Amino acid sequence: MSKIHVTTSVNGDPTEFLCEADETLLDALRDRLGMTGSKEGCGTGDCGACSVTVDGRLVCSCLMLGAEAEGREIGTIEGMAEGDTLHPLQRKFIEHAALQCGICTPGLLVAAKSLLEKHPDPTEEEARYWLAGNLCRCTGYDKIIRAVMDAAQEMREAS
Amino acid sequence: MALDDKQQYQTREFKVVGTRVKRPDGVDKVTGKARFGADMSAPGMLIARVLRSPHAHARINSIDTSAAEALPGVHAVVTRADFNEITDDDFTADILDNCMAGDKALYDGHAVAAVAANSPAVAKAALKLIKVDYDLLPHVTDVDAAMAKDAPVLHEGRTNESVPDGMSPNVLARYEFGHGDIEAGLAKADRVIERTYKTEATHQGYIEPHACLASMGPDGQADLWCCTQGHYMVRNTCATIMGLEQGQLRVTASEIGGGFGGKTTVFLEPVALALSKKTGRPVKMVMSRSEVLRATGPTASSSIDVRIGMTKDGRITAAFAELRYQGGAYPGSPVEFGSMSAFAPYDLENVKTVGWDVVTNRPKQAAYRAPGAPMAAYAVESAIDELAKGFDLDPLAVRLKNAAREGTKASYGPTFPAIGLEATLRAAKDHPHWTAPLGENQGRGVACGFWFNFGGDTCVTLNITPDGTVTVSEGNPDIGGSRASMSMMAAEELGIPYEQVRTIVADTGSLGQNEVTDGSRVTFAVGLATIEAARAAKREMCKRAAMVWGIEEDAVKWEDGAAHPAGENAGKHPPMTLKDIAAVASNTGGPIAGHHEANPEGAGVSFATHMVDTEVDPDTGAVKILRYTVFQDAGKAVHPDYVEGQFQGGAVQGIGWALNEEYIYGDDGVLQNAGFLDYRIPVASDLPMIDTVILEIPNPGHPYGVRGVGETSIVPPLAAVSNSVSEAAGVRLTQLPMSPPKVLSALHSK
Amino acid sequence: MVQVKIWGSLAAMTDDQTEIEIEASTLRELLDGLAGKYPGLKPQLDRGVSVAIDGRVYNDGWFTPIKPDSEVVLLARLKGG
Amino acid sequence: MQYLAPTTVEEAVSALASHSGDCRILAGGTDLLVRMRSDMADPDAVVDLKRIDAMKQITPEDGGWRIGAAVSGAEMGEHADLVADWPGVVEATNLIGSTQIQGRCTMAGNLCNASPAADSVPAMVAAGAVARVVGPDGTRVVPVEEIPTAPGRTSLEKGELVDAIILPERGARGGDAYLRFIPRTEMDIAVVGCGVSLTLDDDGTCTAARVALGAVAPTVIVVPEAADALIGTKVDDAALDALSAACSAAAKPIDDKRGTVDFRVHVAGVLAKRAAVIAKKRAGGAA
Repeated sequence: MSKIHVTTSVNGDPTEFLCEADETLLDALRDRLGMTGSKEGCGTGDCGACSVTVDGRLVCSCLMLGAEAEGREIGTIEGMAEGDTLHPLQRKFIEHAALQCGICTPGLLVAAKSLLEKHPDPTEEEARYWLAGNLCRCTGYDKIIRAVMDAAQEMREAS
Repeated sequence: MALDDKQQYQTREFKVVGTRVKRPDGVDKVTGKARFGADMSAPGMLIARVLRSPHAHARINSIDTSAAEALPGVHAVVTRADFNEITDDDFTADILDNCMAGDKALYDGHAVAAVAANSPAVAKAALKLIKVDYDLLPHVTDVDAAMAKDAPVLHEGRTNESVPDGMSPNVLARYEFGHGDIEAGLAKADRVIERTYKTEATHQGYIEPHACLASMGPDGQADLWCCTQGHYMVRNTCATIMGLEQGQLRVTASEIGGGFGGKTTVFLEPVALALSKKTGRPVKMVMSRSEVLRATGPTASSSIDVRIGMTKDGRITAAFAELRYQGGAYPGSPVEFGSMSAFAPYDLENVKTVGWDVVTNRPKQAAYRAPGAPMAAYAVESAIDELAKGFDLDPLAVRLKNAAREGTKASYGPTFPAIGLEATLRAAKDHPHWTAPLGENQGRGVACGFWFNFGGDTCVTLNITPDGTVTVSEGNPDIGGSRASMSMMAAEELGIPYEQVRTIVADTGSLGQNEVTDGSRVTFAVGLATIEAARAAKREMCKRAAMVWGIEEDAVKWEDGAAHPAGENAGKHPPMTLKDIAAVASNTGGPIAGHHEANPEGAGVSFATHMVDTEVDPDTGAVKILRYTVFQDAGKAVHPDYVEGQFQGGAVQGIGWALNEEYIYGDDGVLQNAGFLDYRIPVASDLPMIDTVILEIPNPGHPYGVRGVGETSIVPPLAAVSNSVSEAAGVRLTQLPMSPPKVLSALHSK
Repeated sequence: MVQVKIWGSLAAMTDDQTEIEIEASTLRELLDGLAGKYPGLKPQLDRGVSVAIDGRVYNDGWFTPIKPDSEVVLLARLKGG
Repeated sequence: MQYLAPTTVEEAVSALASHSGDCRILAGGTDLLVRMRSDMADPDAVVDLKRIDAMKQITPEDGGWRIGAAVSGAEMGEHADLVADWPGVVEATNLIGSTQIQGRCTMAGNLCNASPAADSVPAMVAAGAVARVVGPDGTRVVPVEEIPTAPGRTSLEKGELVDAIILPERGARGGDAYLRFIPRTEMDIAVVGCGVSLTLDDDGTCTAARVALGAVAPTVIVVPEAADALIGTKVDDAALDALSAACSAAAKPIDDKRGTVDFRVHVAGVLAKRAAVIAKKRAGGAA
């Protein structure tokens, strides 16, 4: 089997990797690039722990081939903070105790960021439906939704 | 160790405890830097995969691994033949058999072989080259069917002395608890109801699959990285299985992506060690979600008969329950805890429970949050609700009338000390939720729940650094913010700011034995040890101050983060702060640390009352959760955010159990829903906010009054949701999950 | 002597008594005494028990003191999740 | 496995036609990758359609719409004119999976995956959509209901692929809707699905209707009796009851892990009624 050479951009960094044709983007990120912030909870697109953006669009990286990343712009949890400044969502997740074990947190943050880019003023129901593909087993979602709504408000006020 | 007087609860004003500080691992977890089980790699690492039985029950005649071994890139294959048999320890022998099948595959998903290769693709390809010769055997997956005399038999000779003669060999143990005279009590009742309830098995559903990285050398030393609720348990269990000395196996706990009891045992770790031993290379193993559902966890399924008598004014005169739990293919369903906890919330003159532990061709059950209690509470609380409604009595008033309180002889034997059940019921009655109006097709349900909590072996070391900051090392994986709680208790005790303390989870080489993170024990037991370690450090720091001041040790007291001279003869000295003392530690005898090793007993029991509103779609049977409020006693809430989080998380797991989660087996005994698509855990859009009311009835057995809070919150919701749905639907439901086809069928049967 | 309450299904091993008397002043003496007086209890004691002494649950502490008037209840060994 | 990413339809067809092994189309991949992951598919090659510009377009055509085979559900939802014409088709497509799945899944993929429970298919069928099939022998146009022939099987020949779904002109006073039943509020496969499309005349009488059901037979089915129950009526309660009965009668489901026969039969009627009410409202009918 010969590997595929992929040239892409991850969090703004020009990035190249070699991967098998049937290897997922998630595996390429984690195993080829050492970016283990995206998690595999199911491998079948049901839990959202592997959420990334591709050309700005929220997707499950477990349901995309690494080879498909050629020429795309990939955004992951590792690119969410700017230097040592946390994204407001990251800050609010900590402040609201919106994580217990934290395994779903990277995926939820990537998904929530995508929500707020598209809907800066979501209703609670919109937030809950947007995030329905991100399973959390610890929190019952209460504090997660509160953190997202609070971050949305802060970001609206700041803009 | 019994608690000495100094460890008893004392009323006090807290400065740090009870505030909502930021957790120390927060930044790592929101930036993706935190390292979980599957996030570790090692140089030269191999990847391992497991071959699993596709059959529910089969004799393994032979396993031919030669073709797999011959595949380029494959470094080793292991089967049960690569493990020493354990003959003197049934408990560990069962764990080994569950990790790697012996002469029989006992359930769909049972591991039969494992391959280590230089890539995942090669490992996967190698699995297909392993030839297993099976003889299929008849199987049974239902608990009642497994108890039938002619049921397929999993094991001969595992039944213990408590089981009467003549039962199926699948019935392994019998438990009986209670006091009084049931028949005499029932005779005094105005109404007696007799019902049978069934619950399906549910999985803990942690989002992080099991993962580990093992490295073992020919010198008998080994290192293991894994996601677990207890790395000391992993060390001890793996050492026994691998014939290693415990001191030669160092286990480091990764960050853990949820456990809920499901990570209190081992599944992969011995296999990874065996492969590493055979290959001389580090070996990484990560389960898929399907493997997690097929071969780890779940909890027991149950079938429960209840008989309760009540007078028309709501007094329970007698209560009986017979509980049948299947715990998968090995002994140890949590039926004894179901039997002990079923009627624990009530003050009953006549009460009896009988529990049966049964094996079936399903994965070995693992502990799940208050193991055994939710299903028992579901049955009992459903029956009490039905009786109360039959007499047109307020269900909260009925529960208050019968509530266990201080001095009540518990249904499982002991007399309760101060407990918080009444407080939760009164808080529920006074809450606006209780009197909020309901619409058409809506119902409101309440239920109570109980859990024991316990202590266990615990070690904490608290070090004072030269600059006067404090590091706390504990041995319990932090599953929901416990590092924050330990830092808070250390800061409280030392009288310093929270930010001055950092708590870490140390590896097995760094501390003595620690019980698993389970039994809601960590905030209680590790907290207690942290406080004691801080007290030891304070004593040492007072001694150092006394040296500096040239006075007697007992003339120094610790207050507000500093040593002060105390008493008439101490002289006038300005206080020495922790930082001042740390700065001269080298000059006054060397580094300063406090440590505490103990097996604290005396964890306080915990009670909760839950209230939930639901709406039932009369045309489809769909259930919507409209409003949910948890009332629970926390003893003392060290970090209220994380206490609320435990209440909310437990409630939502219970909602899932009540509504849509279930193990679905086909006639072939194969699990049909081994994925998050059809194993339906609640999603964000299924739920409202989960309101919480924290009550604080101090545990006399902890210096700050702490009780475990993690488990009780999953006990009431099954019944609370069922009582609510039954009211909304106008028909009583007696089986979980209340999936829409079941609810619709009940509606049609009205 | 302390009065020990055992759970119902163990009574088959204790001549149908659910309350039995044992000479003991510590938990260890209690457990040894139970096994000595009622050998039928030994398998369960080996599998593990917890003991409630005056309403508080103990799993392991051999030298936990027991007073003659203590309420002592044998429980299935507690586990958690 | 080989990964092929052609940039023209011709290249895609030629790759598909000439490959000797198991060669699969990769549109959104939200079904294919799950199958590969669970060892239900082990293709020798995949042909990724997303580098073909034409397949990424939503184009007005003959008063209706041509939706390329690589257009994601999210892109459809963001297309205001398409949503205005065919809200039922778009909302059905938008029900497939999570927000993350929406970023990838396609209507053509949903059709060719040939699941009887596919959400977008009953809505497409009700809308009278056709699939444009390209292959080595040229292009043909096929009613979408003729593509799936059984669970996981299609009528496509070797080398053929669906390059676009074509929705007809909506016309005045038309409306469509799709409803499905799932146990949770999101993330489940439809236990029953129902698409209804109808046209009203000026006085609110239904002049044309199509009704399709999902997850009650080996393929999505058209229910002419259900349409007949609506045509010529004002879509009043009596007509809705007749529609509901016709749908329940047409449902021939199985018991499985997602639902029972009785449940599906009953709920097919319930959903049909509810979907028809929405479609009628969208067509400008009186409540």
